[in-house]
Amino acid sequence: MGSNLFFNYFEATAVIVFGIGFTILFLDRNLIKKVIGFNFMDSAIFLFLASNGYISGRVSPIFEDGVTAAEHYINPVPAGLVLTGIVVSVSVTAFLLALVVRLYLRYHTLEMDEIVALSRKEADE
Amino acid sequence: MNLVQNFPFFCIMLYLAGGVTCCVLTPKASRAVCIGLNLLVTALMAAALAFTVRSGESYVYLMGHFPAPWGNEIRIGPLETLMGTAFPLVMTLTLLGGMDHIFEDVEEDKINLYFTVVNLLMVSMLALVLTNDIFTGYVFVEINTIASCALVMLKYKSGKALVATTRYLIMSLLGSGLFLIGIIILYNITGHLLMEPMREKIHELYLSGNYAFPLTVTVGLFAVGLSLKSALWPFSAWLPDAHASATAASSGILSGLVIKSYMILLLKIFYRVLGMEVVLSTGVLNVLFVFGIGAMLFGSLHALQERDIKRMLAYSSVAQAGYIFAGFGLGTAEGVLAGCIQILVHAVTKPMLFSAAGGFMTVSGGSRQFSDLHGAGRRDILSGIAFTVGALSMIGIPLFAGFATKLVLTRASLATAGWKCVAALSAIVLSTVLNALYYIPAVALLFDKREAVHISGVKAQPSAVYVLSLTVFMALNFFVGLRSSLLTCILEAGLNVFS
Amino acid sequence: MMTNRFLILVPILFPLLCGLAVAFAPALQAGSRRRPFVLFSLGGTFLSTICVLLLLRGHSLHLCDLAPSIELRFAVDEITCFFAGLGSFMWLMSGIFSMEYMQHETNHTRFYAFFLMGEASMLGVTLSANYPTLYLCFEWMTLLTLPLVFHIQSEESIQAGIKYLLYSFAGAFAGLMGIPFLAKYGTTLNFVHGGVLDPLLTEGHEGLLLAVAFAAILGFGAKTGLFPLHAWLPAAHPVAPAPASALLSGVVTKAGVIAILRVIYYLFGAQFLAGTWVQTALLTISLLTVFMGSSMAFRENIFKKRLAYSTVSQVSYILFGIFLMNDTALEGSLLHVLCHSLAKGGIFLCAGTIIYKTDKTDVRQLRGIGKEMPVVLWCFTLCSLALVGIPPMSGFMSKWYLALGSLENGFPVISWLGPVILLISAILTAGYLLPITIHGFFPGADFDYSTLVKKDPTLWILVPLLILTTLAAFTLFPQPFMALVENTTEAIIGGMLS
Amino acid sequence: MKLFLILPILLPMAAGALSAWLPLPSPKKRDGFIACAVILNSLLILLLILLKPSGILTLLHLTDSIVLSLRLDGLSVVFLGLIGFLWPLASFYAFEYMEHEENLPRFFAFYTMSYGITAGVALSANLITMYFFYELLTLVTVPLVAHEEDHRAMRAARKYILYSIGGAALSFVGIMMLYSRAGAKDYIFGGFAPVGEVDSYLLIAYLLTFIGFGVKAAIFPLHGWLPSAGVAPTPVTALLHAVAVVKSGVFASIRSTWFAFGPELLFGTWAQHAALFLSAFTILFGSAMALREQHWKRRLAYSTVSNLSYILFGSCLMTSAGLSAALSHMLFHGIMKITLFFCAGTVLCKTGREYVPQTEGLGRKMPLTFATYLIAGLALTGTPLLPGYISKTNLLTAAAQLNDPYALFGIVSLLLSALLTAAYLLPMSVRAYIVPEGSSLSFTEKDRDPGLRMLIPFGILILAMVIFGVHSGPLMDALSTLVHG
Repeated sequence: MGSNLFFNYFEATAVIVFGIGFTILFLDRNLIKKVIGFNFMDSAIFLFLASNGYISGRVSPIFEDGVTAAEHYINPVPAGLVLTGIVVSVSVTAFLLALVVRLYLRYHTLEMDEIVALSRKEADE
Repeated sequence: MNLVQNFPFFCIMLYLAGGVTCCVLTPKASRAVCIGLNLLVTALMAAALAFTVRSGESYVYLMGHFPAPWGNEIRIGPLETLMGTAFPLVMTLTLLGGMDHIFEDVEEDKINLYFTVVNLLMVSMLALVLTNDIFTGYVFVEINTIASCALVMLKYKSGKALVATTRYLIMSLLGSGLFLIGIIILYNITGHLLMEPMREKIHELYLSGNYAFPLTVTVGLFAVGLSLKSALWPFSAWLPDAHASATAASSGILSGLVIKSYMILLLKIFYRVLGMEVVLSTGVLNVLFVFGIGAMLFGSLHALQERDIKRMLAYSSVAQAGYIFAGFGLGTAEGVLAGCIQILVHAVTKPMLFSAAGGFMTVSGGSRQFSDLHGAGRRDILSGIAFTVGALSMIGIPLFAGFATKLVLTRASLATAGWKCVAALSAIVLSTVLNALYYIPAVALLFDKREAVHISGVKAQPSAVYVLSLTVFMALNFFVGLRSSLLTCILEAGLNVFS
Repeated sequence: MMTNRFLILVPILFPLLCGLAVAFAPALQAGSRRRPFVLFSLGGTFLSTICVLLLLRGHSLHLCDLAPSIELRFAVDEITCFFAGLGSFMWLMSGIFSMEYMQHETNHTRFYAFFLMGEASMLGVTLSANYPTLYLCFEWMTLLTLPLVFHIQSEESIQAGIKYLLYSFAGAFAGLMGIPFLAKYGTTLNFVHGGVLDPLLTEGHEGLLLAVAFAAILGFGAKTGLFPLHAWLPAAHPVAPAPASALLSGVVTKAGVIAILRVIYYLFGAQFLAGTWVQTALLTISLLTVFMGSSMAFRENIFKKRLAYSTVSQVSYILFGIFLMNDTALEGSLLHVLCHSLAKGGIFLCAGTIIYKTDKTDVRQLRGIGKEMPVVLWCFTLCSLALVGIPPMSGFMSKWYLALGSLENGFPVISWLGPVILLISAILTAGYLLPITIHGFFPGADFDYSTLVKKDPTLWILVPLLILTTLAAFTLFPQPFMALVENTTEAIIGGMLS
Repeated sequence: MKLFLILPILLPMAAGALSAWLPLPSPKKRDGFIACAVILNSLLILLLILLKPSGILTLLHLTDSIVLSLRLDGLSVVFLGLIGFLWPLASFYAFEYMEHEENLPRFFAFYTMSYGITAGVALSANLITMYFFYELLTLVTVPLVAHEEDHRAMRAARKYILYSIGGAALSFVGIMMLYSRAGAKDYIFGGFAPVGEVDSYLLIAYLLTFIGFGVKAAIFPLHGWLPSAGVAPTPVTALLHAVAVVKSGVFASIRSTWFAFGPELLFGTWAQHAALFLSAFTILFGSAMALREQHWKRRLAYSTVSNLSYILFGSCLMTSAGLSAALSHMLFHGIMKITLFFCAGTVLCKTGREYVPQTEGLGRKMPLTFATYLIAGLALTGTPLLPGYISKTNLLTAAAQLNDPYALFGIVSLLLSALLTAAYLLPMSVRAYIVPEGSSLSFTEKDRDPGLRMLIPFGILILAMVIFGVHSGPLMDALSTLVHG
């Protein structure tokens, strides 16, 4: 089980970083930390994805000196996927930060528990 | 390749175009565009449905003529087109039902953004139902998340909506994160993103036995990720706040349609990508089944204690989601059929209940507490009747839509032997009683003579649109209740050719 | 021939219609017109019963079907002759007595209406020829005699009435237990000489049928004050007005006896029950009741309660004879039926007169009553002698036959224990009846005769008393009665246990 | 011809709905409208019974095999006849009784609609249709139970919902279990379940349906709702809880025993023993509780609990004699119990007296009412010449046929319960008429006999009782022919 950890260390680091990001997003009470956690998670996934496409001994898929044979370059598809992934995670982070700003303007705190308590008190009046 | 076959593709493109144009139009114009678009898509998808039902098999539709594995595909079968027709139809009716509330709750200059978000939501839902490529599925899952969070947030000056949206967004992101890493691991193993080739690869791996552990992990990731997004019971903490604090139309859309699209995606992954025998071997279905039964009971128990009508309906959505997952969890074809029928039944009933609740709020001074809603059914008689019809269908009284699910789910659970059958039957009996215990007193309270003192005498003047939407909803409800045999055979045909 | 078969119904319908007339006809509300009408109807019933018994003996009438399996059937057979005549005669006597007695009572209409209808139901019991009809008349007898019990409308009498109702219903429902099982294991529900059980069907089910027979007999025993269901009798009889309590003790208890006779000899059959645990159990219970009744009476000081307890023990004499199931014992018990009806009727009427005239209900207050009402107390004494069993009076003859029957039977213990208990209870009877006479006639030295006032009652009371007392001594000229008793016994049990 | 079958269902439903929304000027007009609708429907039912149209009228295909359809066969004639005969009487009674109550349009609307739905239960041709009408009956009768809308009524209504919906859900599961094994067939006399070897799957299904329908027939553990539903106005308790609702529970149970599962499958099995024991125990339990209960209407409600189990016991004997006895008791009990409830209701509505001790001496002031009560009490106790005796003897004879220990227990409990019935009905009548001399009883001038509109139903009911008591031959023959299909 542990033996093949040594040569696919990309995937291993990716999963570990994913775990860290996931727990921060899930458990941390501070909103900004949650956003940071989310970005941890996404970047880990993109690392995992990008490392999928790498074939050792080949160059990045940018045409150089007219060589068009596919064997010369690494597999470009995962890289394409990473691009879409990054687009998605950037837009979500923007949305999340917008929400955090609106909450801060209203409740002047970033702690999720306080915000929930304040909103409930506000609803009672 | 006659013309009808590319209608689904047209619909997706139409919605995208609609979404873009709406954000520059005036509120009235964007409303007209959105409603018109939805009706048009319903018609197109109905034509596609007629075609696929007549031909009886599902065809693959290449987008941009790039062959696999580069190009992108969508796959259209009877089940997908049926869902495709139902979703826009219900969307139109919910929007019409909640139109007055939209124009009240959302700020003046933001209304056209509301309709933009609605169009984006429809794009993502249609894509999720139709897509044959798993990564495209992920992209549209994300679009769906953002759009639905925006729907909840667009409530004028309501702190609670903001908090609910944040919590909803965070939980959804967790779900989609798990879903994404699941896709990546699968891509890592099989090297494909289109569903059919992945299927052969996984089948070989399953037979050869290697990569067994990663396969189980991926199945677990998909199941947890998507059930988290579709508010299955242990992960449903975010649903009541989100659905209750949104405007009437949004909560109808959210609980009626949005959580359903994720379930269909999960079903597609189980059927088309992993294949049923792999899923059964990992035993994840039993976990889903237990969570489904838990949802049916605890959802209703929470609803029993609620004193706020919209939160009660939200908890009832959690319970009804439990029916669907219990259906899927049975593991047999008939169980999945029961789940699909419940998807349609709940899509038809819950938005009607939320619009009626909206109607009650207008005649009760905007309050959602039951103590103020005494006699609201009397003051706004149409919503009263609609609410009663919805409540009876939720309980599962014959002639109403809910009975169809109860019938098929009981038959499905009887087919499975052992503890699953006993658990399912007792859960059905218990949840029927629990539903009756909180819906019928609610109806009785709504028709109660003694009204709260400061509200009595306010007679409702519902707008023509509202009356139209509720009547069509009720007619749809009775149609599903009476002609459920028609729906069942379409869904059966769809499921046969689904994988 | 068709018409006279319907004549069987006359003894039932005639008093019923008269009772309804008394209750509803406006003309009869006035006392002056009601008394002759009642006398006329009682006399008419007695005569019609005697004619029917003589003319239509052996005929039967299938009146109608309440339901496919339940039919109403009436017939005149040996038991009807014996009991119907006695019953209607006793009803006539106490009717005459009540003319005078009812002066100091109120709402006479209700009393006489139910008085007459009660007689109709009693005659119905005697005339019934199958199990459902017997049950019908039995149940309606309870309902129609109930108003007689709580006539004086005191709280105690109402409770006694309700107790009487519930005990009788309990007994009747236990009796009803027999119908379904006989419908299954018997050939028919009609009374057939020697029993209706079909030997083939009852092959493996003796235990069940014995239990059912035992329950039925105990059920019908409720009316006769047999041990388990006897508690209502000492409560109900004293509160009733004298004519009613005379009938309740004298005749209504005999209806219970008729039912038990039918169940044993005409439904389950004597051979089926003889020698089984049912017979031993019933014998022990009847002996227990005999002894318990007379000991309770011995201790009781209220005059009518004492007489009620005495009824409980005397009727169990009769049941003891029936349960022995041989001809001499049966002859003895039928004799005792005659003796007890007449004597106990007479005693209750005397007691009624004493209470009517002097309002003294406690036995100890009756010192010197003999001086005030000599004739009444003489009748009381003679009837008591009959009950105790002193030779010239009828009691002796019946107890003699009972003792003989018991010894003949050869049961291990009961055959000798029976006569011993009968003897002890006879002594106890003397113990609670004769002191009244002694204190009545010899009040003792310190009694001041000056306060004495002659209180002799009018003829209305004296005539029935005298008739009953003379009849109670029928063993002086036994021939007609003994002939009647012998051929009744022969008809019931003849050729069965020989 | 078959089309007529739908009429007795639609007519009262339409009439009920219309009467609530039609702007009828005066209550008198509305009473007239309801009265003629109900009488018309009863005549229609009479016509249907006489013509006996054969054939099945399918209303709707729920799924390919499950169909909602109507049919008139022997058993439905009995039940239809009962409700057809009693509903007009109850409606007349309700007109007088409900005079001083409020929101009457709603009351009479639901009251008449339940007439149609009960006819639906009677006419249904298979288990699912009956289940459908069965659920609707619960929904229509909930507003009647909660009529007074005070705290007590609402609690009783909630209890009623809980029990009925729970019971219906249980029986639904049972039905589906049967359908999964025997296919969704219509009723056939003798049942359509595959007989073969005794398999416990079908027996469990039968027990589920028996307990499910038993809830409405107030079987022992699930009878709680019936006494507490006594808070409803008397026409409701009289008609629904003495005749329509509970009888539909019993009717459904007979249907499922005799026309779906079939006696051959169930005879001698542990399912039959369980059913016999449950019903026999309820017979005893109901009467015992009735004896203990001091509130008049709750006492009658407990008596209904016990008498319903007479019918269930008869039908569970699984012999044709047992079934005809059960049907005869169903009819006779309907008539007897509705009279008792009417008397209780009249006293309550006229004098406001609810408790049994308060009725002492009232017989003098309301002679006719209490005379009717006495006769109905005697009938229920089973005194001969009245119908109670006939059905009780039939039940006993049928039970004696099978030498089965549970049947024996049933016989003993039947007799004991008869005694208890005497104990809780007859002393009341005695104490109503006979009052001890010195007791001080206060009577207002209101305590007097009710108006003619109540006395006519009394008269008709007593007449029916006496006729059935004395001459029930033809009826019993008709029942036994019905029993054989």
